[in-house]
Amino acid sequence: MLLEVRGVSKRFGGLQATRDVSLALNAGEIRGLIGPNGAGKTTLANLITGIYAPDSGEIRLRERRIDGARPSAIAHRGLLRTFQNTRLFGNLSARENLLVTIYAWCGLAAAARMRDEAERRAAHLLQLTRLDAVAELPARALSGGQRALLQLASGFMHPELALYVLDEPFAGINPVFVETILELLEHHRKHRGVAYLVVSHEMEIMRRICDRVAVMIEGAIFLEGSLEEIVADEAVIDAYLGRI
Amino acid sequence: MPISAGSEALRLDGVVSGYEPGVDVVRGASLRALAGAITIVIGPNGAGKSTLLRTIFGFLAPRAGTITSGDFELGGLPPHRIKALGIGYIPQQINIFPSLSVEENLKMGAWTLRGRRATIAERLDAVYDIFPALAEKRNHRSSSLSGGQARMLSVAREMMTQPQIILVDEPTAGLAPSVVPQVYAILTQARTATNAAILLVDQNVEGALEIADYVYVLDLGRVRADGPIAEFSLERTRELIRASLRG
Amino acid sequence: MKTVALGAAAVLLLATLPGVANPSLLHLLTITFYYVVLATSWNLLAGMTGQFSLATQTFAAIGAYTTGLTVYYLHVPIWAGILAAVAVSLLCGFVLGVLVLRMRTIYLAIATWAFAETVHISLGAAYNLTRGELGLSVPPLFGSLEPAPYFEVFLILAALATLTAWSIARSPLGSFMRAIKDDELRAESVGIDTVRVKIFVFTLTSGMTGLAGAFYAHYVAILSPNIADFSVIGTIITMVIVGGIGTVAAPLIGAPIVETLGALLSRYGEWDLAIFAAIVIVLMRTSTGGIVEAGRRLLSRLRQAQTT
Amino acid sequence: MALGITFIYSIVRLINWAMGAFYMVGSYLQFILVTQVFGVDRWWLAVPCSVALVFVLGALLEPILIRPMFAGNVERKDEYATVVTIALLLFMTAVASGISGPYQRTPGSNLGTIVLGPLPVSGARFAALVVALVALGLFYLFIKRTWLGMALRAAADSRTGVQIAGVDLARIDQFAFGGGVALAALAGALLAPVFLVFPTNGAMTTTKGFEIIIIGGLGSIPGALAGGLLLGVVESLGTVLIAPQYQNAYGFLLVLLILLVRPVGLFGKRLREV
Repeated sequence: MLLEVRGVSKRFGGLQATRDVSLALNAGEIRGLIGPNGAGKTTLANLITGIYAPDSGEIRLRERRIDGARPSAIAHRGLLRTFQNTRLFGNLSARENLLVTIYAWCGLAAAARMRDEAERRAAHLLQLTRLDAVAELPARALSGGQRALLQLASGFMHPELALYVLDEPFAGINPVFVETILELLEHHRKHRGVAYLVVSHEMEIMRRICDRVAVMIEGAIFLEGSLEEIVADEAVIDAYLGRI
Repeated sequence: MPISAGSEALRLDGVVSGYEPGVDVVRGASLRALAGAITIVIGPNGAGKSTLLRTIFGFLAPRAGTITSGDFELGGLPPHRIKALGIGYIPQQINIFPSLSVEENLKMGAWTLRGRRATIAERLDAVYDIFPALAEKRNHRSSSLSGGQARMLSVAREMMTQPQIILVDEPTAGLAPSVVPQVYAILTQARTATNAAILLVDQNVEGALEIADYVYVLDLGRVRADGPIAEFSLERTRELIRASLRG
Repeated sequence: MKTVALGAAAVLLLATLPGVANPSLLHLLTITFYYVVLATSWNLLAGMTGQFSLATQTFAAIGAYTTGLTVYYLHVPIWAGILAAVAVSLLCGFVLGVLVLRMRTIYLAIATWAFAETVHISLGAAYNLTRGELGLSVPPLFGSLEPAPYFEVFLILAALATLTAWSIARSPLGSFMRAIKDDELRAESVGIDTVRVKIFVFTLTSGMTGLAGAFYAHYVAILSPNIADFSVIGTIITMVIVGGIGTVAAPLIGAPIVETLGALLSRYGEWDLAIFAAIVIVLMRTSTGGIVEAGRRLLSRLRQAQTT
Repeated sequence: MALGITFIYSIVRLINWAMGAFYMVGSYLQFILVTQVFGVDRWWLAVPCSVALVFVLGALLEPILIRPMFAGNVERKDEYATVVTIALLLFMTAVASGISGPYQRTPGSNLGTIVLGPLPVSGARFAALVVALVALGLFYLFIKRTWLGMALRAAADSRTGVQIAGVDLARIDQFAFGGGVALAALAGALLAPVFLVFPTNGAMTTTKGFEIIIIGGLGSIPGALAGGLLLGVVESLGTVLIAPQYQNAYGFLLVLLILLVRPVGLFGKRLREV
């Protein structure tokens, strides 16, 4: 088992953001996470990646507890994430944005040794994402689609990437970029066994890529299954109608 | 600017807007809201419904297209000017001032009427009549309210100015089921009592359909379907949702 | 490599200056080099890492007073005093960094302000120890106050500081620092231990400043609390902003401009600071790239105006 | 002073590093008004005038210096606010010493020494305390009882919320900035006879203000009051029990202690920034 989330709850003041969420992922799996607005999807992503510490419950990555650990420590173990509103290091060049991931993983002491390897990986990813023409531009000068692509690509620089949490990776992105993103996901899944937890409302894409989908409603996992099973479930449609 | 029933209160033509440069969330939406009617906008997550309301209220400037109310072009005006034109906005997040008392929160809602003591007292009484729970706690800090009461307060606050156009974003999210009908009752009351045009974005599609007069279906920032309520039976809506979930 | 060679050539060329220049120019340049070190360390911290310290001058004072006091009271050799100065400023930087850098960025500025003013006032108040405003007499480094050798020392210090900043900026550490400045949460999510990087940079720059302060003490010979005056950090910030915040060259451009202007305006009282502050405000509102960038923009605008 | 810093921070969301300069301007205005216009006996008339003038000065400066921060054309808001207000501090201090020179002046006081129980207290100090309490009372009433005060409190809760209510946020920011610096000027005017009038006389008070804010917790008004009290007690205890010349260092040691045991301050909220 790659990721195990067991009975995780988080409360913000009066709002129960997630309640008793359990979720398990195997290596190489793509799991979709859908649900109405405010269902707690982003909160769950934040809990898994260490931005929040859960109030109760535990999270394990390859059997080892990661709940309560700092995001940098979790990232070090191969669990990375993207942010819904693309976040990049705006004043670093596109190439540097990629390099940072690998240096953060190996540490400064080993950075010099990793330099050639890092540059090679970066060049490869820049080529795959067709960002090589803008490689030396500061990231803030890139277009919205290019930025989203770069954010995603930066995670693939991690040499031991095991699980990649993607928060709305396709929102507002030009279809051409979407295809590139999907190619990247598939490539790293096939060759490295990377697993993905994808939060998205782009159902057409989710249907294409996800093995299974989890529906979150009111902070809890309501149902898990294939997208067909979920669409066939009257209770899910009720939930989307607002009938809880 | 009195608007007679059925006249056009708000009109959007080809509105484009978004937060990040280069990423449009609303991509050319056109719709209108009539006075004395509830117009609902439904659609899947990320369709741009909330962004649409934020754009109308001036938090975002439209990148293209026009937003007009009567003879006024609203695009590019700051929120306080739009409020002064008689447009109210009830945002998705519970919108109260926790360190103020319940009554002070309501008074803040009447900011544009400040100084008109009699009017404010009258409106306060009216609001307390509708929400006895708020009347009971009028001098408490609003941070002591439950989630449902806080939601009620943020709706009630916008009623203080009796706006001609009300933009409502998910008014029932997080409310106890027993309170939901009450919130809808207030909206229908505002429609008839003050002849307001109500533009409602709601996740509680079923509940919203019951009070709506006209329906727009928004998907990926554009209007996919629209029509009077008669054309949107529950069955058809379920099918629409199923189709959009299917992708 | 080309940049290093060019820099080395410039340093060698400058090193021959005492043969031809008069003492007052040498003094001016010596002080400029001192400020290059201070501005470089502030720029590493604030400009590249986004951590606003307001205590750079204070670490210089800590360095200066550490060597001054140990040499004065314990009669240790000067080099031991300077070593002690570096050790004490590193330690102070580390402790303050550990306490404050876990917090939101703004706390560093508030805490360093309080630290700076407390040290400044305490230096004056601890009259028995420091002789307060009267000044602590510190033995000069080279036996005499003849400016030429000091010029060379501070030239080397400035060159070393710039070299340090330059190699950090090009190293992975430099990209971590700029990443933290751009988006700390994302830096953490990518796997950078942001707290450690921030503490490291804060400690390093504290030591660097302490070293410069220690040499400065043995140059001015009479040490007073003025070394920790708030106007010093104002001058440092002005230099970096004028030179273009966050760039390695900022102190090299900013320090000579500000020092020279200051010297020219000194006979009119403190108006120079007012003028600098006004320049900073104008630059912040128009171009954070500093005076070079602002000039370049102005030129291109003029050129555009000509062609149309 | 800490109240002024907190007041501006909670509404405009920035630390105004130039508070000491407005304190200084307040003390100079007091000095000028007392020596040139009102005379020593009517010093209490000069106080509100000085404060009002500084309020106007702050309200005029805000749109020029601070507002660009919210107009969206400033890339790094914190960096901008910090550098600009520090530059403003240097500018005002330098202009003051350019005009008046570094001399220490005093507006004089018509109040002799008062004996309070066993302690002799200078009349000016006592008057400063009384007037400060009265002013805080008025400030409290203003904040609690007026429409504008309510809007200010509401803006501290939610900047979006007040815009939805139809409040012109730019005006609120302008008023809050003016009000905050006026509080600094009040301290400056009242303490002018005690701590004298010179270009950098605001530094110490600003430092105390920042220490109080770390002790009490950033953005908390009760924190500011409690922090002020605690700082005062610790400093006097240190002065009496250890040695008077390090009076100012005790406060900072308290700050370090607070940072060690409760980094967010006594009244600060524990919040992990996202």
